[in-house]
Amino acid sequence: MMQTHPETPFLAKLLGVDGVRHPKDPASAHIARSLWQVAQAILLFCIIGWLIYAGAAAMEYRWQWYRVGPFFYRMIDGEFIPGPLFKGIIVTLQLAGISSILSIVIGALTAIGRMSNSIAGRSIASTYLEIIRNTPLLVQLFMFYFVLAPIFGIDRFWAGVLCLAAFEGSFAAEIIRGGIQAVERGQYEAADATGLSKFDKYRYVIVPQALPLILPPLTGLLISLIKHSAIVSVIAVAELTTEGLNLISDTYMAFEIWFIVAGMYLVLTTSLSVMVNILEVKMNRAR
Amino acid sequence: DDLIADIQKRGTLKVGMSTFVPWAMRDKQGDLIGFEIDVATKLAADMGVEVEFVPTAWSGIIPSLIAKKFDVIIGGMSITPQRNLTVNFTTPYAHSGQMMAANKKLSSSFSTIDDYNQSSVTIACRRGATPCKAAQKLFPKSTLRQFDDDAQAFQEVVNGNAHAMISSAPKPRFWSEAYPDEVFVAFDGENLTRGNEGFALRKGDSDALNFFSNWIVVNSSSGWLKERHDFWFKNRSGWKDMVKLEQ
Amino acid sequence: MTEPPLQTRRKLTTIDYICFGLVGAIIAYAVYRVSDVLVYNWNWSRVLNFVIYYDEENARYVPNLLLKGIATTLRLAFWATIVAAIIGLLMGFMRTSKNLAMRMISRCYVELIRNIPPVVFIFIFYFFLSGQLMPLIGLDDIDKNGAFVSSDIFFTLFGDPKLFSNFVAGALCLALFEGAYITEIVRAGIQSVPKGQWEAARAVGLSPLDVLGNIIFPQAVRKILPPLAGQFITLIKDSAIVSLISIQELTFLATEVASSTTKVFETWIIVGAMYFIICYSFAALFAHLEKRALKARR
Amino acid sequence: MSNTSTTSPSPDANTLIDFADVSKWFDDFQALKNINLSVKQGERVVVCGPSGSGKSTMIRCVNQLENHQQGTIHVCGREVYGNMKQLEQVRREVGMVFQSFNLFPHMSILQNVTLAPIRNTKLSRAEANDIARHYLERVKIADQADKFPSQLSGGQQQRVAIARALAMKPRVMLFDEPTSALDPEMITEVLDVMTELAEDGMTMMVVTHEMGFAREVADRVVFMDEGRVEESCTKDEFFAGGRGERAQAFLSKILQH
Amino acid sequence: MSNTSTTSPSPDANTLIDFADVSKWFDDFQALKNINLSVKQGERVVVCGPSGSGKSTMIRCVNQLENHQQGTIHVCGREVYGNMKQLEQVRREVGMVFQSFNLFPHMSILQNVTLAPIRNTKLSRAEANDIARHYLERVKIADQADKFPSQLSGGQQQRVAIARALAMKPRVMLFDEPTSALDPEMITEVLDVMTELAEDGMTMMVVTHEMGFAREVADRVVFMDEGRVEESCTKDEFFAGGRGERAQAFLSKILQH
Ligand SMILES: Nc1ncnc2c1ncn2[C@@H]1O[C@H](COP(=O)(O)OP(=O)(O)OP(=O)(O)O)[C@@H](O)[C@H]1O
Ligand SMILES: Nc1ncnc2c1ncn2[C@@H]1O[C@H](COP(=O)(O)OP(=O)(O)OP(=O)(O)O)[C@@H](O)[C@H]1O
Ligand SMILES: [Mg+2]
Ligand SMILES: [Mg+2]
Repeated sequence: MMQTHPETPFLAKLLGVDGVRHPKDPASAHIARSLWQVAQAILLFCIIGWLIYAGAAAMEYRWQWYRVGPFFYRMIDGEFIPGPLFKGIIVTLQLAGISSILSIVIGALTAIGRMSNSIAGRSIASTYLEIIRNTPLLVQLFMFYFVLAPIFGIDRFWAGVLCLAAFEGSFAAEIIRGGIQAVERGQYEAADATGLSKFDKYRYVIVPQALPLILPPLTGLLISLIKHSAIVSVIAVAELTTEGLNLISDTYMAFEIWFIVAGMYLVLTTSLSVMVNILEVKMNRAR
Repeated sequence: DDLIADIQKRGTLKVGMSTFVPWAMRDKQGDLIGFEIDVATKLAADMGVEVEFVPTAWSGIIPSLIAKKFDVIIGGMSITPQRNLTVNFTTPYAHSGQMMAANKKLSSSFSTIDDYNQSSVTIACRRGATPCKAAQKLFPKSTLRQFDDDAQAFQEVVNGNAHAMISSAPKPRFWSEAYPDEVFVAFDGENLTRGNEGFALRKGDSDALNFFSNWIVVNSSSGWLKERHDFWFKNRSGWKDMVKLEQ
Repeated sequence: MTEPPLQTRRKLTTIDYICFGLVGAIIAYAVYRVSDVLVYNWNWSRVLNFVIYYDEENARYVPNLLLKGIATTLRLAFWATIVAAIIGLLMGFMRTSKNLAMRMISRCYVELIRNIPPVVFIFIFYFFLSGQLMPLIGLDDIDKNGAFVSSDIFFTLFGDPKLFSNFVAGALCLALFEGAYITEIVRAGIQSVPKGQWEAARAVGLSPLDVLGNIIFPQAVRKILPPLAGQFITLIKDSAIVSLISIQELTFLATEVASSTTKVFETWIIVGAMYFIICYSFAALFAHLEKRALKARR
Repeated sequence: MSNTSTTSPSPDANTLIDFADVSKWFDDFQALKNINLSVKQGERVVVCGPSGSGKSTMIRCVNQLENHQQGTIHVCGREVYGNMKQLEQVRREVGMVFQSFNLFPHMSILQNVTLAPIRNTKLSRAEANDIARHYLERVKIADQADKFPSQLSGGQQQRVAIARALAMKPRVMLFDEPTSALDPEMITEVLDVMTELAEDGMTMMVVTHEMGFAREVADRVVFMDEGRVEESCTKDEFFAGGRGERAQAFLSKILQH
Repeated sequence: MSNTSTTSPSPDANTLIDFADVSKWFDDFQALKNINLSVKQGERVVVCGPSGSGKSTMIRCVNQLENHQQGTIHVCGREVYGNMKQLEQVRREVGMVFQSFNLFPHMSILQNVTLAPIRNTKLSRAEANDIARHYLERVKIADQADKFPSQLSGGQQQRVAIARALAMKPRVMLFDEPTSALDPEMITEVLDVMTELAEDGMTMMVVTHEMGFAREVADRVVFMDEGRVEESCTKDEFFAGGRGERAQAFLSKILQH
């Protein structure tokens, strides 16, 4: 229950603090309470942070943060030379971009197959889904790379792309199917009753209503694709994690580099989530 | 802290290693065998403790050592100044060379180092291992592909996705024997470089370092290390039955 | 009352034949490539030997590395699910709490875990945190010859005592990771309880603890259990990722087998099939149980 | 009982809807039991009966929103059957109005009404707009043409639904409890439109409990119970009491309200 | 408008519920506007008014299912306030019955009724069972004690909800449209139970549109509109026509049904 009094302080609204306020509870006390709750949280994070720090200190690890700069980029004679991490994130983005488009295509085809009356469509789609769902991504990647790629002569990058697309495609299929089936039965019936052809029914009535339901989770899929793309480091595609691993094996600065890589992913994925959230809020408002 | 005392107190020596034919591998019962296994077993026996092997993925072996998952790495790790900044090394207990296996179709015409040193040539190796360093140094122009595992790198050569792969001897020779039509050992089996493999330890305990180094000195002058090395590396006849090779 | 007419069987149409034909063609092409273009000496027995092998001395079959790997995988998934469920329950309740600090903590936990690639998370947690944690709780120094530790029960539950601390670290890693997803399951379960139930419980003057324990939780559990079972299967799959930190589970041992034998194709096809069989049977089992529970409730 | 349905000869040209021995099952539950019924050109049939008696199922079989499994149904001389193309043809001659309106929420009122004419009969947008405006005027709602369904009241939405069905110039209109989702004040405005339609000679099949409406416009009243047509008589017979026990009991309950 | 509300002295012991200048907002929408109202021991107050006028909000403020933001509410002499312990105390003296029953679906009828006595007053299970059976008998449903809520009809469920509230032996009972989710046949059985309760002298505050019930048992009728108490007079005054225009209009609509 989110309730805010007209005079609920802006801060409390911003933080989403429960606006329940007793008559005798002046605005300042209310702010104080919100601040106290925030402070509690910050305190806890500080404790966790200190634990990590103490752990690191106890490990007698030699931190060498001063060495990380060139991993991103170097400036030589005013010229920008991208470092391995910079190159890595570009490859990660390429990987995620291409495979997200492919995964939507695969997902749409699978969804159509599953919803169709065709025996082949259903059986092929569900075989695909069962295989993807019941094996680990890592093992799928090994299968793609060591078994399928040599057989079909696919190179490493595309093996990675195809594996990711096949994996995420299974989720996309369920999202698309879910969206289409979430359209009320009455809409299908009304479209049928006016004698629309099957194509027109989907093109003008069902899909336009399903799209707003499908798009937000589909963008969520892109985020998880970025995360999962890290796994292709196992087959040496030169994306962010691979570059990180290579750097570690060069320099043995394991922890510095892991923290940086994790931070880069975090920035990428959280900024995307924030964008998705804004998009969703906007779409809800439009409705 | 005193590593040797800790080991004695615990009664086990924990050894980090990684599967790497014939340094360490699985026999047909799934047990570990290989040169390093022999070395570590004797080392533990001489210390009067049990040995415990911790098989570890190569890319995580140094972080694992630092995170105290085991006491020492006996994993065919070559001594390099770079690595030495992070960990301590003992005196070398083996001197492996690097060998190159090349794809017959792609590189049968190549005979010199320079032939391989072209940007159109792809060379595979195991990520983080010395061969990769060697390849970088020897073939700066060619494209380097790093894998988590030697077998993957080798399969690339068999499939013609890479011109050649570098690995520590004698693996390239063993593999080439299995695929005589596709792969050959480049430079007539000559070692490209000479490595120095030592045990790796966490920094900060010179007593342990001293103990392990001297253990190696003693065992190499007694000839035991060479005898074991030859058994595993010269050819496969001595241990073929253990792993049940059909060829 | 007349009987319903038999449903006419669906017929195969041209489209069906085209689809099946396409799939068949792809498979045929793959076979052609393997036999003619690709150079590879197939040797299934070499890898199958690592699943189960014939001990000639005792004249019996003995499970080998890969089967042991499955056992470890299942153990990992089992313990990690239990710990993750506890984490998820706590965090899930915190996530629905009125207290901002509580909500903030669980939100941060969930978002952090969900926005870092599993690979990266596992490396950081394992090497950085578990390196501190394990010695701290003294797991490294458990008495390996103690009565319980050397018993069969211990082995069944936790595997080889020598690898116990590693096992715990791996399981914790997974638990922390899956805990974020279970948190969301728990939150959805709690929020699925109608508002009226909270109100009715409060209106009869129950204390907050009684409201949660007697009214909300028992109702949420029914919504939580089925996805939790699904999460167990996900965990079996996700556990492959701890192979990267050398926990001796199926995928890690598979990489060892692959590099020992160089039989890469066979190894990964067999291991993929093993995972499939396990996950698929669990999925079927849970579906069956759920159906039975639904029937029983009626 | 045979699984293959016998093909009956098409009934005479004046009959727009013809059920011959139609049965339908939902899994093991038989919802329609040997229905025989025909609706002639210009006839207005009201269908009533207790809840679950199969009224909706029957009316939805006419344009095959539900598929029957036995017997034959002819609509406008064509047998309705699995063939998709033929079925689309039939559906364009049959307008249908649902209890819950089922307007397309993502389209404006005008778009709702013009969609079928444009897509089905390839009219130009301008022509379709003219037709749409005509029917919207007829249901007294032309001024709302550019709004969206969610901006209209229930009664207005139902009138749009009627206009949408009429825009295809159907030969028959089916109504499935068109007023039962409406607030009392709005019921009348929808019934008025329907009455006008009836007066213009439209063939109609109406499931409703509004006995006032039945009394006013129906030519025939069909009473269903447990999947059977129990009674099918002229309005006068029906209201004059020429009806069976069950219908009697049902009617007394309905009128008590 | 001031942020600090004045503390009024606790009203006399005979007054069980007392609203003094109570206001409540949902975000920017003011749902209650300076409510002043008190309910004496043994009094039966019926609250009516158009939808959205704040009836539910007001009655839910009594046991703080909604928190008010201005003014004070005293229940049984205690000011209801953020303090959880005190609030639980108050809630045990106030029984509440909801429109949608809100029985606990995972517990049997008996468990539903015994839960609060066992958890709150630490009665033994046997004692609690005795009490529960007594109240279940009182609402004429003792034979269903071992069933689950989903196995009962709406009217039966609502009677269980009443028994559940009574089992805490409350001093006041609050009812929020207890019959409006029920089918017509079941309304009477619930109203009968409520009437008996009123005749036994229970203090009651009832939101309902059942004017028959109000006429029979109410001591006072409160009419609300737009968050204000517009009218608060004795039943006789109210039904005799001693009421304002708005109440008049509302009543005529209600009674038309
Ligand atoms: N899709 C379905 N699946 C299974 N049973 C169904 C389905 N649709 C209807 N039924 C059953 O068929 C019977 C007839 O349903 P129908 O909707 O035709 O009744 P009705 O006369 O329209 O009732 P109402 O007045 O409540 O609308 C009912 O018993 C119903 O439960
Ligand atoms: N949780 C809430 N959040 C926001 N607004 C609310 C909430 N609950 C009620 N309201 C608003 O407060 C006003 C009063 O609501 P309330 O439920 O008290 O009316 P009511 O008189 O009980 O009406 P009804 O007869 O429909 O039950 C309404 O306008 C309603 O929209
Ligand atoms: Mg119906
Ligand atoms: Mg209300």
